Amino acid sequence: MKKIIALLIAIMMLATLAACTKDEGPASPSTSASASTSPSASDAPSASASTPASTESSTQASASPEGSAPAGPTDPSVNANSIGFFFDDVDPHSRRTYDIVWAYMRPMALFLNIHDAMVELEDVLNFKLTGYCANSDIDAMLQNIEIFADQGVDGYIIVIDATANMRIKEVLDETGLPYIGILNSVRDSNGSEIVPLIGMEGFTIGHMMTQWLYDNYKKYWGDIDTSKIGMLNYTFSPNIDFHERHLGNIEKFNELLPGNGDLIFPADGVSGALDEQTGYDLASAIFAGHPEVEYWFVPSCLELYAFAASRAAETLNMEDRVLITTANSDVLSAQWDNGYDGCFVSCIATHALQYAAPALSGLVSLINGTSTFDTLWSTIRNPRDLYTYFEMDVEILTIDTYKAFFDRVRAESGL
Amino acid sequence: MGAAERVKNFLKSKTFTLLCILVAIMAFFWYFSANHSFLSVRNITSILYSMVLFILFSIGVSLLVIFGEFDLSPGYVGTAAGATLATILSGTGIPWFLVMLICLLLGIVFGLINAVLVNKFRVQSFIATLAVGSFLAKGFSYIISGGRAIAIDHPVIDWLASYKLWDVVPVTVIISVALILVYGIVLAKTQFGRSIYLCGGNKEAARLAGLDPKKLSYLLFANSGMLGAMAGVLFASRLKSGNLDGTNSYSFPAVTAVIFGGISFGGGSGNMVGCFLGLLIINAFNNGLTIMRVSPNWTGVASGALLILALTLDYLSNRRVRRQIGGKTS
Amino acid sequence: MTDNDKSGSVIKKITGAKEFTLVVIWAVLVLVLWLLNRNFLSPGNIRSIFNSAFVIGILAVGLSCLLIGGKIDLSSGNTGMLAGVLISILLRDGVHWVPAILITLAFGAVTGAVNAFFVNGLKFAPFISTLAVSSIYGGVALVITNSANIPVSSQDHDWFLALGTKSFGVLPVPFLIALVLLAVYGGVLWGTGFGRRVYMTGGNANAARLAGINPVKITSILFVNNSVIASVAGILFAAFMKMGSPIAISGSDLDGITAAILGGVAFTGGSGNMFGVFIGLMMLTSFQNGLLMAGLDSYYQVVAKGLLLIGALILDYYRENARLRALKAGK
Amino acid sequence: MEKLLEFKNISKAFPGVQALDNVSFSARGGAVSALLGENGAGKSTLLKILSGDIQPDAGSVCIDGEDRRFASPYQSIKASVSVIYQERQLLGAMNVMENVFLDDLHEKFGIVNRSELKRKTQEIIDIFELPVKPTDIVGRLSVAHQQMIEIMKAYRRGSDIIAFDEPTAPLTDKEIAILFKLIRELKERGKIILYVSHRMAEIFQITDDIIVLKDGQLVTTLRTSGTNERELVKAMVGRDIGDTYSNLKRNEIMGDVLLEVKNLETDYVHDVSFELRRGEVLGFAGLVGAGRTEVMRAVFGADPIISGEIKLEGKPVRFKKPKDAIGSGIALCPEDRKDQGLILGRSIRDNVSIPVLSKLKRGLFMSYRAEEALAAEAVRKYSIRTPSTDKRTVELSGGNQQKTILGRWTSDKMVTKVLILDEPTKGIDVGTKAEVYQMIHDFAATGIGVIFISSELPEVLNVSDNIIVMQNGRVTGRVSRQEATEELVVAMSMLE
Repeated sequence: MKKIIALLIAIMMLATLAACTKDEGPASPSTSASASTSPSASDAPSASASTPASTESSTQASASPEGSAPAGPTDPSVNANSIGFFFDDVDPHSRRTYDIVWAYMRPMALFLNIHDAMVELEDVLNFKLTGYCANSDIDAMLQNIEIFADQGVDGYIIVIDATANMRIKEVLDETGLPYIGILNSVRDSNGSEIVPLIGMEGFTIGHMMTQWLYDNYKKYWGDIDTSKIGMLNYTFSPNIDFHERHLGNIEKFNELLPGNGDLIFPADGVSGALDEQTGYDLASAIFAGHPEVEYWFVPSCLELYAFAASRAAETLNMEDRVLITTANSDVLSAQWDNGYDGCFVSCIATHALQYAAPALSGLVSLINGTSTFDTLWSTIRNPRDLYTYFEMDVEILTIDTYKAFFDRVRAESGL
Repeated sequence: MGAAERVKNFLKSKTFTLLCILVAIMAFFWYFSANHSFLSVRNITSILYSMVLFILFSIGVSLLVIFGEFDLSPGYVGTAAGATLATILSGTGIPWFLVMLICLLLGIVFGLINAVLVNKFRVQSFIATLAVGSFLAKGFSYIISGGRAIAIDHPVIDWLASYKLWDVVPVTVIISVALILVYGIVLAKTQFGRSIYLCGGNKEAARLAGLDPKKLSYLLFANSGMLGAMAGVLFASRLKSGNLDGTNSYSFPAVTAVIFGGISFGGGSGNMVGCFLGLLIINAFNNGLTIMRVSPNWTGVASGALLILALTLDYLSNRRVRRQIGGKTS
Repeated sequence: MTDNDKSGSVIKKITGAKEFTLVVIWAVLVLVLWLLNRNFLSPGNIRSIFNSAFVIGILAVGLSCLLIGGKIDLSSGNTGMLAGVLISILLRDGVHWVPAILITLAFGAVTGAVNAFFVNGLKFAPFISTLAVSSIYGGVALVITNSANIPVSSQDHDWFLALGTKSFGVLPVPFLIALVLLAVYGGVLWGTGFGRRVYMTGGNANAARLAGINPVKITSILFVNNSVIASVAGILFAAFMKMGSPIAISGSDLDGITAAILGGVAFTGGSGNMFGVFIGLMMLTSFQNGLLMAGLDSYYQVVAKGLLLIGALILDYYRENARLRALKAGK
Repeated sequence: MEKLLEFKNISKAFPGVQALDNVSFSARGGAVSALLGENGAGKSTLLKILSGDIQPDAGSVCIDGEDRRFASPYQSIKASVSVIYQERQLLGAMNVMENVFLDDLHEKFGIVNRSELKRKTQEIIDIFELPVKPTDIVGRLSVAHQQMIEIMKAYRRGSDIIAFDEPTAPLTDKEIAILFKLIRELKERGKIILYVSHRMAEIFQITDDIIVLKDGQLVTTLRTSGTNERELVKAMVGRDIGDTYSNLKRNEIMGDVLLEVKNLETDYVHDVSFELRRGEVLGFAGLVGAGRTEVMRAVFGADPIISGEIKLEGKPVRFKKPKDAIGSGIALCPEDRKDQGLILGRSIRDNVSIPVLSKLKRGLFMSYRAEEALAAEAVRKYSIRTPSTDKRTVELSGGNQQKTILGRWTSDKMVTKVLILDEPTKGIDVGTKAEVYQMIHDFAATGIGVIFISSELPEVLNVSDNIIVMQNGRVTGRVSRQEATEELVVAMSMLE
């Protein structure tokens, strides 16, 4: 009897394996010859919950960009040589469908949202997207970059992990295919950006977060003795990108509140993991451990830690003495939609489309040869950089400004 | 034994079933992959290339499982060795081969800590190696590198990582395949290998018959640590940096390969050929998933399913043995 | 026995007990950490220690029963995580919180049954087959949530969220539930026939068979029980964090095992009790919290936690060794 | 109504040996029946059948005339039968009352009634007069107290049939007196009591009738009052020595002293001294648990030595581990073949070649041909019944397993000076036993010193040149083959 059950298990295993090859997930229908059966039961419920903001408020795709924001790189479509972009009246469907790979290191909400945003743009720019996650195994990523090249993909949009960026760039160059970096900058020894990249400089994020807290604390706390303001400064030191935000916070904090140097408390998640439990343990221990700090700035480098810190403040009923902000708006926007209005007051808004739209348009123009690494976005290039670091124009959102921002970005992306 | 008898044995043997699975997977992915590129030369080499690190981990773990013990620490030890390589190479002027030696010694030290916990303090090898790996080795890699991934740029290290013989077959593939061949032969043919099987079967009987299980245990744990460190060094030299996630996640697939290779948990059975085939199956499968553009969320489910399949095969082949010994091994 | 003899023996009974040494070690630890930072024992910090402890504590309850029965389950972390994700999805799709909890607990029971079948039915090695289940659940969670967190809205689920966020003075509700589970299971293991049979199964399997106990039945129940309790941990964490997340508490089962071993649960089965596990839990969480508060460099915290677990394992060896030496001396 | 236990035509065979051959006897209630016989006479097999551990090949067990077949120990317990084995089945981590009331914890709605349990256990403790409390952890008690707790378990069940297997071995005199008082009390209550023991004094002190077994067959049933020690020993051992030993070609040439052991002291044995000459067969007689195995394990380096001196060929030696002893030419065939002798999962070839692996190499690798030759030679020499040397030892009979081990220690590549055989003929058919005896003397003839441990008296007396008798870890007598009589040796091994 057990023998039968064992065979059943083996068959069931093969069935799941076959199922997961059939189920392409968010990627477009597989080019395989076999007719793809109905998506397996495990297909995620249709409405991907990650960006409710974008689905609810999708206004009609406005052709002309309202120039509400001041001219300059804030509006992704207003760009001197945005060749091959939505508005250069070249019909993308006149050419073959490009095969583009979106590769990233860890299954994080931001990367998945970028994936969904790109899928929405698939028919706008006529390309097929494949998502690849290396599950923090860089060696596997190097392998698969080559494998995809062999498979005849046309280009990569890739998060180049900071810990091995030189090697990854080398492998990308070997494939000879065009690629655009997201989030992590790749700089040579004298600090010049050597990969066309869309993202936010770690240090600028740090400066921006702490500056915002400094400019807005009066709205929440009124006129208080600034010598009592301390800072809980999260980091996950093995990740250079998070760590640069942590250092940026410290630089700006010392600049704005020179006397409070000894009220800065680092909270390194390396002793735990990139999850809420570690965030909570760090925050609750440091909040409870240092009552001498009456008011807390918490410019968090990671949104999960930021939300955990807000829970810690709630449980220690210190909400009225803590102000939290972070980079990326996925967690907070979702919580705002669900009625959250605590001391986690603001976040640097990054709608996935702000990454997806310029990255795709840039890559498409690179693939069809209308632009090269050198000419792409040359007008907004920092003189010391080899290629353009497309510094995303970001805003800090609060509970009452975030909806409007998301609608505007969707409109500009031609959706 | 006549040739017919030998063939009949081969058909019933575990290796044959593994070959069938391998062929099934190859055919499945060949058929479904775009323009049948699954079996292209480049793809085969990239499968072998991705196996290099797993081979090193699996050799160490297989010897221990045949010996009747277990090791979950090699992945973490690899990361520690990579971080040490990066730190020492960039900081001090120590020549590269000495640095390599230090990293391998580091692996041996972690292996010996495992051995002391298992032999002297009777700690079960699974929990001991998990504690040494996921805490001590991980903590060590952070401390030695100060939490930063230090870059490596050293001509010899680069050559080791990227040099391709007749610019098709990477030198690391040759090293790893050579290693698994050597260990396979040592295991199957030499006195050292035979005593691993014997102790795996019954340690007390082996001790009373003139073998020395205690010494062997220290040796095998140290060997597993050394191979883990070697893999870590290779990993770091490939990435040209002492990455701190490193090979932490490599212990799991190595265990799956060991079980696939027919190395059963009671100790005393299984061989390197099975282990190599197991690795081939896992890596071909993962490679196939990538080529089929399967969404990344499914890799976790797939690797877990593969391990269950391996355990089921192990169960089916063990049922026959277990009935004979009167349920002794259960 | 005369009176003073009686009181003398009671004191001797307490001091002789294994748990007494645990309490002393814990007290010393708390004292040292208090000296490092006076606010260690402030009410706020105590509540935050409890909030950091309830997930590990609940997981440790299920895991200790299994360890005492002679088995192990490495899938409880991811089972809990998936339970948290499941309940958040159910709530988001409008299911009332009581049936949602019941469905999630049923999911836990099914997981336990699958584990029991693999270990008892097909004779897989427990830690490997549960490791496989854990990896599968990790993948499934990513597929279901597409790696995004699923918030639980506070407008229409305030009852459910109260479960995670309310607290009575210094005792948060989730930790209270952990204490209740520790007490209930402590009572079951100590006082009921089933509990004693769990010890017998773990301690000496053929002596148990002689007493007509069916080890397969007992361990299967323990596996189902462990996965259900893991789901409770997941549900409470989702309530506490007001969202389900595909990476939450997946590493907490190793901490649960560490707490159990610190509390004197033998890895070889057959000994240990829930009071010891409670002390082990408090030791582990106050150790982590105290080190954080004292500002120890986080890299050394990773090593410190490792030394704590290895120290507990070595302590377990000497405790077991002392028992055997006493036995031999008595010959 | 008087209880009656009948064994009718019970037969049971194990691979290679007929443990019980058509044994029939009955035991009535209100009486203590002793089961007497040498080791291997079939006493423990009978008890295992009564307890349901094993099932008989033929015949049946009848209680009060009703034929009962026990598929498992639990069923026999439920049929009010309690068998107390020598190896105790206790739960070390749990306390006394839980061990005594193992399968009946007085649960009300699942809750254990601890006060009730404590009260009842205390009652039994008082009857047994044990200085122990119901809540003491059993693991921390002395072996004597643990044995009493094992007996308390049977007493508490109030089983109608209680069988004791060598119960007094670990007990002190005070505890033995208490035990006998209890047995008499059980007798008055009409229980059937089976009592297995080697201690003549006890048999005459407590039992009513005696059933004597030999080689799996019933010899006679006697009334205790109607017989005496001498008659019993004769019945027990007196058998036609017949030709088993007469045509044994003995080795007569004795060399110089090969192995000398002076005042050996270990955890289990005290002040043991003996000498072994080249070509001598030195027998070790005594009861199970007399410490003979422990002496040899100490000499062999398997167990640590507290003090004492060992000389091999005149040179003092101290072996830290068996590997060193084997290197110096000492070989040990352990008593427990399955757990300590063979690696069951491996083939005959693998098991034979273990100690001499280094000598079977061609260059770096093991030479298959050399191993095959060695194993084939052992199979031929000891006529092991097997289709090929590749057969796994788990599939061999008891006799063939023993021959495989002998083959290992006396293979051509082994340089054996001292060969220690621990119960080599245990569980082997009579035919093969004769072969083993001849082999022993063939080894001796080659100049090897053989130490021959056996609990079967006729074997030791007739095969050995000299005999050393041990009891409770001490040497209680030395006698040469000529002077030795079974009565003398039995006396030395049993009586204080």
